[in-house]
Amino acid sequence: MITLTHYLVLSGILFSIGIVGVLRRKNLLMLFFSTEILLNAVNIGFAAVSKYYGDLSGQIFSFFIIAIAASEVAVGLGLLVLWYKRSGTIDLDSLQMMKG
Amino acid sequence: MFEAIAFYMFSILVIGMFLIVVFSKNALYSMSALAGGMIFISGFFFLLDADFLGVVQIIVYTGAIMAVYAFGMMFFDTTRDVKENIRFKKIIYTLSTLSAIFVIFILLAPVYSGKIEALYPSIQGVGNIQMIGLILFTKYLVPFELAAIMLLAAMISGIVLVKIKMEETPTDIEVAKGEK
Amino acid sequence: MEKYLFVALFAPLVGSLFSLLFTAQKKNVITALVTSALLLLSFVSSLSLMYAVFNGMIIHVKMMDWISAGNLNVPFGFMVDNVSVVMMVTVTLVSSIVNIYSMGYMMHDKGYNRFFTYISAFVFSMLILVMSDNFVGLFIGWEGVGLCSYLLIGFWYEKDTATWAGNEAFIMNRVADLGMLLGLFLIYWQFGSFEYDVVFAQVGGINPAVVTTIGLLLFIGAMGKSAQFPFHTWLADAMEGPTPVSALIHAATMVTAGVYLIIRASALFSLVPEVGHIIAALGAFVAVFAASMALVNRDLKKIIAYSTLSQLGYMFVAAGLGAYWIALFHLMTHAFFKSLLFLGAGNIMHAMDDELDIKKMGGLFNAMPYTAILMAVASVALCGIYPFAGYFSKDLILAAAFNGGNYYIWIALFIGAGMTAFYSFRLIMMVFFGDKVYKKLGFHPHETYPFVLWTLLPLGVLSTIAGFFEHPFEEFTTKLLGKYDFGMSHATEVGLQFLTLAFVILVVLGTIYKYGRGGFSKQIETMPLYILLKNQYFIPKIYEVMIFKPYYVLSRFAWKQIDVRIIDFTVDLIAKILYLLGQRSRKMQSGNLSDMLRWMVVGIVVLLALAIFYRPGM
Amino acid sequence: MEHILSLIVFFPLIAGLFGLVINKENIKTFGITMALIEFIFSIILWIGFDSTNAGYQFVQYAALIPQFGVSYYLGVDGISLFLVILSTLMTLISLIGLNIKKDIKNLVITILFLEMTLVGVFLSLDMILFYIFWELSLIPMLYIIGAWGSGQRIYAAIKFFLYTFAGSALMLVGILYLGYQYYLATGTWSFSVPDWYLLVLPFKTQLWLFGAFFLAFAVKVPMFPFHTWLPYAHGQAPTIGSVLLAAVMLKMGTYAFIRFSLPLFPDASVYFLYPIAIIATIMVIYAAMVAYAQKDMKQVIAYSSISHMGIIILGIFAMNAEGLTGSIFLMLSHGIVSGALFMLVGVIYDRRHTKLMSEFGGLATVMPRYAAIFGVLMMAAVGLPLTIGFVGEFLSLLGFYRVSWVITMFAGSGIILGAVYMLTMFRKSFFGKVIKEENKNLKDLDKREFAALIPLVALVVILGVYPKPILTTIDLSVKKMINLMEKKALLPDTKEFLVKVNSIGGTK
Repeated sequence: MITLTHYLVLSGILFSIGIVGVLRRKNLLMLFFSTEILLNAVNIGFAAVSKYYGDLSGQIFSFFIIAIAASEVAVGLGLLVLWYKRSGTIDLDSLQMMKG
Repeated sequence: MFEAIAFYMFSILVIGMFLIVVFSKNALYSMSALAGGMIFISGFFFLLDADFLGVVQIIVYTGAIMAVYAFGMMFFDTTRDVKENIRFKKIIYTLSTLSAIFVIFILLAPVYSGKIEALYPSIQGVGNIQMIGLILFTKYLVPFELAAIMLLAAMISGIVLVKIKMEETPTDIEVAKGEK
Repeated sequence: MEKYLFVALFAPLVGSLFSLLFTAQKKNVITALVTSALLLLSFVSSLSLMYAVFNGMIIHVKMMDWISAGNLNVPFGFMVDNVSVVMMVTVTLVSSIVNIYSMGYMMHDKGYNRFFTYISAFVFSMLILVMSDNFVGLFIGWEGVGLCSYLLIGFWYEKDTATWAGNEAFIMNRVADLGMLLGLFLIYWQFGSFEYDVVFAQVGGINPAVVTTIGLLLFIGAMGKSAQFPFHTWLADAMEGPTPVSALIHAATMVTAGVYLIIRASALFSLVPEVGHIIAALGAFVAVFAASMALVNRDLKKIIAYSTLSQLGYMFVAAGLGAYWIALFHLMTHAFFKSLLFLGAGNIMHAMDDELDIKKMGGLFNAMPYTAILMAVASVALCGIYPFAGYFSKDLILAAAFNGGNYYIWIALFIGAGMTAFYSFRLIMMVFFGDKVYKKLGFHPHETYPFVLWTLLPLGVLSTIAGFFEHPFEEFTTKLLGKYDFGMSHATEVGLQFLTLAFVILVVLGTIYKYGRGGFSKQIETMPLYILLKNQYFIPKIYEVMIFKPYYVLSRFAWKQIDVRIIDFTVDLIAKILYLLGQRSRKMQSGNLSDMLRWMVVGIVVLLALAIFYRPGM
Repeated sequence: MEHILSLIVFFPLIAGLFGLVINKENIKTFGITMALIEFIFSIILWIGFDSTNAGYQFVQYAALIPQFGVSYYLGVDGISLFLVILSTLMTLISLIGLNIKKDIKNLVITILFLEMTLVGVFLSLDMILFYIFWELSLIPMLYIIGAWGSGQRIYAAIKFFLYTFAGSALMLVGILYLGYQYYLATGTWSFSVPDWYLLVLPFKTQLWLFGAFFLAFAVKVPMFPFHTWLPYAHGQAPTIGSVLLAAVMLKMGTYAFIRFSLPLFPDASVYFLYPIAIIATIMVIYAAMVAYAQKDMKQVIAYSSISHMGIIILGIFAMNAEGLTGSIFLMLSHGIVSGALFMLVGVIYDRRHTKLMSEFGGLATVMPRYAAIFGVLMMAAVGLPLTIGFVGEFLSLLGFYRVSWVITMFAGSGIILGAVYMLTMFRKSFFGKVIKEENKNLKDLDKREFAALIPLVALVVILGVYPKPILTTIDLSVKKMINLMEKKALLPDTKEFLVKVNSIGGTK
């Protein structure tokens, strides 16, 4: 019998993988991929909770998250392309203009 | 039983895919693995009786988002391996492990307190998609509209950011770059 | 009669304010004339007040409220009674004479107008001190005379020693004033009032320990103003001031304020004979102590200053032993002959171009005979030789000491009387007789202006005859002060008188004989005792080393070490730590997204850890 | 008449705004005129003030944020009346004595703003309003020190600002917490001080709140060991800044002690009495010693301020009418005297551009009028009777004697040490021969300086001889406050103490 816990743990594992990616990757594109993983991990959690509590709000949230992911990609990739055009690289270490 | 087999299978697949995303050196592989992972995740949604969500997952993620990525990658040089200067490996892995342990610890902790009540309980006998529609266009109407506006704005900004001056063709720009 | 009271009190103030207008201008005789006239007016008013009081009137005026807060109400109240009127007459008389005298003495001084401003201000303060009907009023005058003393000691402000002496006088007085102030506070919280009438009416019903404390604290104040040991050093240094000032302030009037305080508060002091005993013992000690320093000093004015100290000691003995009227009597006679002595010294200084070393004088009798005679009269009076004024008052003090059974005090006073005789005639002999040393040094002494000499005449007369007013004086003052009962037999009394007189005359004759033949040899100056006395028992030195210098060092330490190095350093340290923290944490803002993400995850981990492990209220 | 308090508070602000359109040549005249009008207003206030009424008069009330009980609430009583007059007077005097050419327009306008905040602090009866004025007053002073100062002016200005600001931050927390306590007790929100007076707080709460307020006030006073900003601020500030800082701004701290600490937390005040009294005594002696060691005339006066403020604190914590009235009077007298002394130092600084005593000597010969005025004020500073300095010092120490004679004795040594540093300074700078060539041709005081100083000298003497009208007015309000404290006192010890210190007789 698969319980809510199973799903949540899975969601947790996926989230951690996402974190590893976020921390590890220096390539901006890869970083975007990792954030997608994070979002998806959360989505699973929401969907699972929604099911086990019999409340559809979780699904709705997932739905919104997907919407957000979509807009993020649109804007983020736009910026990325712009930056690549300007600097010729999408490596994170080249982006240090906010140095305090 | 079937559910268990499906769950574990999908779990292994998704984890595997995502690990490839995180650790692969080739951007193309990563992206492919991500797309795969997305599709497998929709499997969970179907398992969880969230049919609509599952469909949206496939359509939006795999269909739209990954397509955008793919287009985006055309701008970059993706055939070469990604060179990354990864420092502080120990810190990265300690932090990741710690957060993983904590997250899982929290999620493992008993949450079935029974006090939680469904705010919008799903009504038996009504299909999932109908239910979603009902809730989305009643309780969550305003957020929904806002999400629409947000998407529109994101679309426009994406276009504006990437747009090449209309009077110039991409080749012109390449030529101009080459001359420099 | 209130009219006279106000005239007596405010005439000097008017004079002071009048001449104040001229201070910035050139020398103007009008200031001296106006102030002298006003002081004389004050003197005449005082005399008529005395006549009124003699007829049994006591004039009590409340002008206006001064301070009122809480339960406290201090009015400007003035009271003329048997005691204060004596002081008023003495003060105004001596000050008038000194003021007129100064017209000659200060003739060529730059600060001519300023001088008369200060003198009149002093007289005003002194009159407030004397006439006030409450302790705070007395304190006003007390501080006021202190201020004038400060200004007048440092009158020649270009001289470093003078200004230093002024500061010393003011500050030492302040030390003692603190004691007095505390005494006043205690009085207030015991009686709820500062008025003499109220306080003395209730003093009997108060815990004797408290009365003792009050008495001691007031006496500390008196010690400062009257320059009793250990506050005595300022008086000798105060001789830096112009000589008329020394005569008026540091001999006749201000320094006796301490004695006046004890007499004024006699109702309080008579309740606590132990305090009286302490006062008497200290007085006796100072009488000998100061006289011994006068024995060897070569400075004309300092000798007289020490003599003043010594005589103040006598007064304190009388006051301490409860013989208040005797103390007052001696105060009065002393004022006459001591101011005369000082003014005579002023004449000499004038003649000798401000030279003070008596070794450089000698044989001045020919040059200035009138001064010599007047000073001799004063000296004889000081020594207490019949029939001069000092004889009567001093003799009474000795009798009182003997009568109280305090023989050691009597012996001390007896020795003191001998010393007085010695140093007085040593001075006379060395200045007016013997070799004319001054000729070798190129001085051309001459007698001063005749009008100055004439002004000294009343003092000379008073020094001679004042003693004969003993009985009227006693009758007059004991109406208020309480009689002093001599329990001894007439024979003892006469015997004592004879003994003292004989001793004093012997010493005087011996001194005249010795100095007539050239004085002591040089060898004496190498004796340890001589050196000890010459250096004033090293007390100024001790003060310098033990108090002034350490205080400065400590102050420097407080500033440089504690304030700058510790307190301010700590404050700056806090600021520096914050700044440093900022500097360090600035590195976090590397601008690298990866680093920021790492910090974000650190934050997540911390928050998660908090969520798991932090259980408030458990 | 009923709007006079608002007028007094905001007139300088409006005048300052008008000042923006006045041209540079006339701005000083304009500033003096405005300050004079403001001063006249404050005198009118005094004339209209009913000195037989101990309560708040000319009260102005308007709710600002009714939900949270924040209101625009002004009122004046015997305690604040004379501090307001002191503020307006010293502003006027300092403007008359102003001798700065650089950016004078900005300076005059800043001074007028500062005047508004100072008056506002003394007149506010609403805690939030009070806090606003309290903090606002820092800004003009920061600007004055930072822009017109000398030497390390930026350092001094920032130190002044941060130090006092950090102190008051805790007070804000205290105010909010006290407001919340009031809400808990009554169910309505109010930040008005008279309302708070009626609130009886538990002892523990009192202790904490007292501490929170204490820090803010102690830094402002400034009490040892929070005083180190003061010498820097005075050392670098221009004359006008020093005058206002010493004369009025320091009084904000002691005023706040009287207005808030004592009546709001009577038990805590009595509980903390001895520690505070000991700090005050240390302050008196320590500051006097440090003053003695100074080489700079201005620093001597700066440290002497600290020393005098110690006596004011003692008077306040005597908690009897004598001590409290005395301490308020001492605030006035110290305001006038220290202000005048700072102006005097400014006079010589204008001429020689140095304040070091070693540079002078013999000034009495060259500048006799200057020396005379300096002498009078010095005597007032050392508390000579019949000058203004004596009354307050005498009453403060007298009051505290009832609490503890030992502490009074030590604090009383301030009058000795005060004489030591003052007379030493006077001697070093004014007496002796004129040695330095530069000093030989110094001008004596000119008309402008006379116009600024003579009123102060006159006040020093007049109020020294006849302080009664001021004292009785203060006394009435003070007695009312002490009654309130007695009524509010929770602990029997506190009550007993208050009764004891306010009565005559008995053992010591």
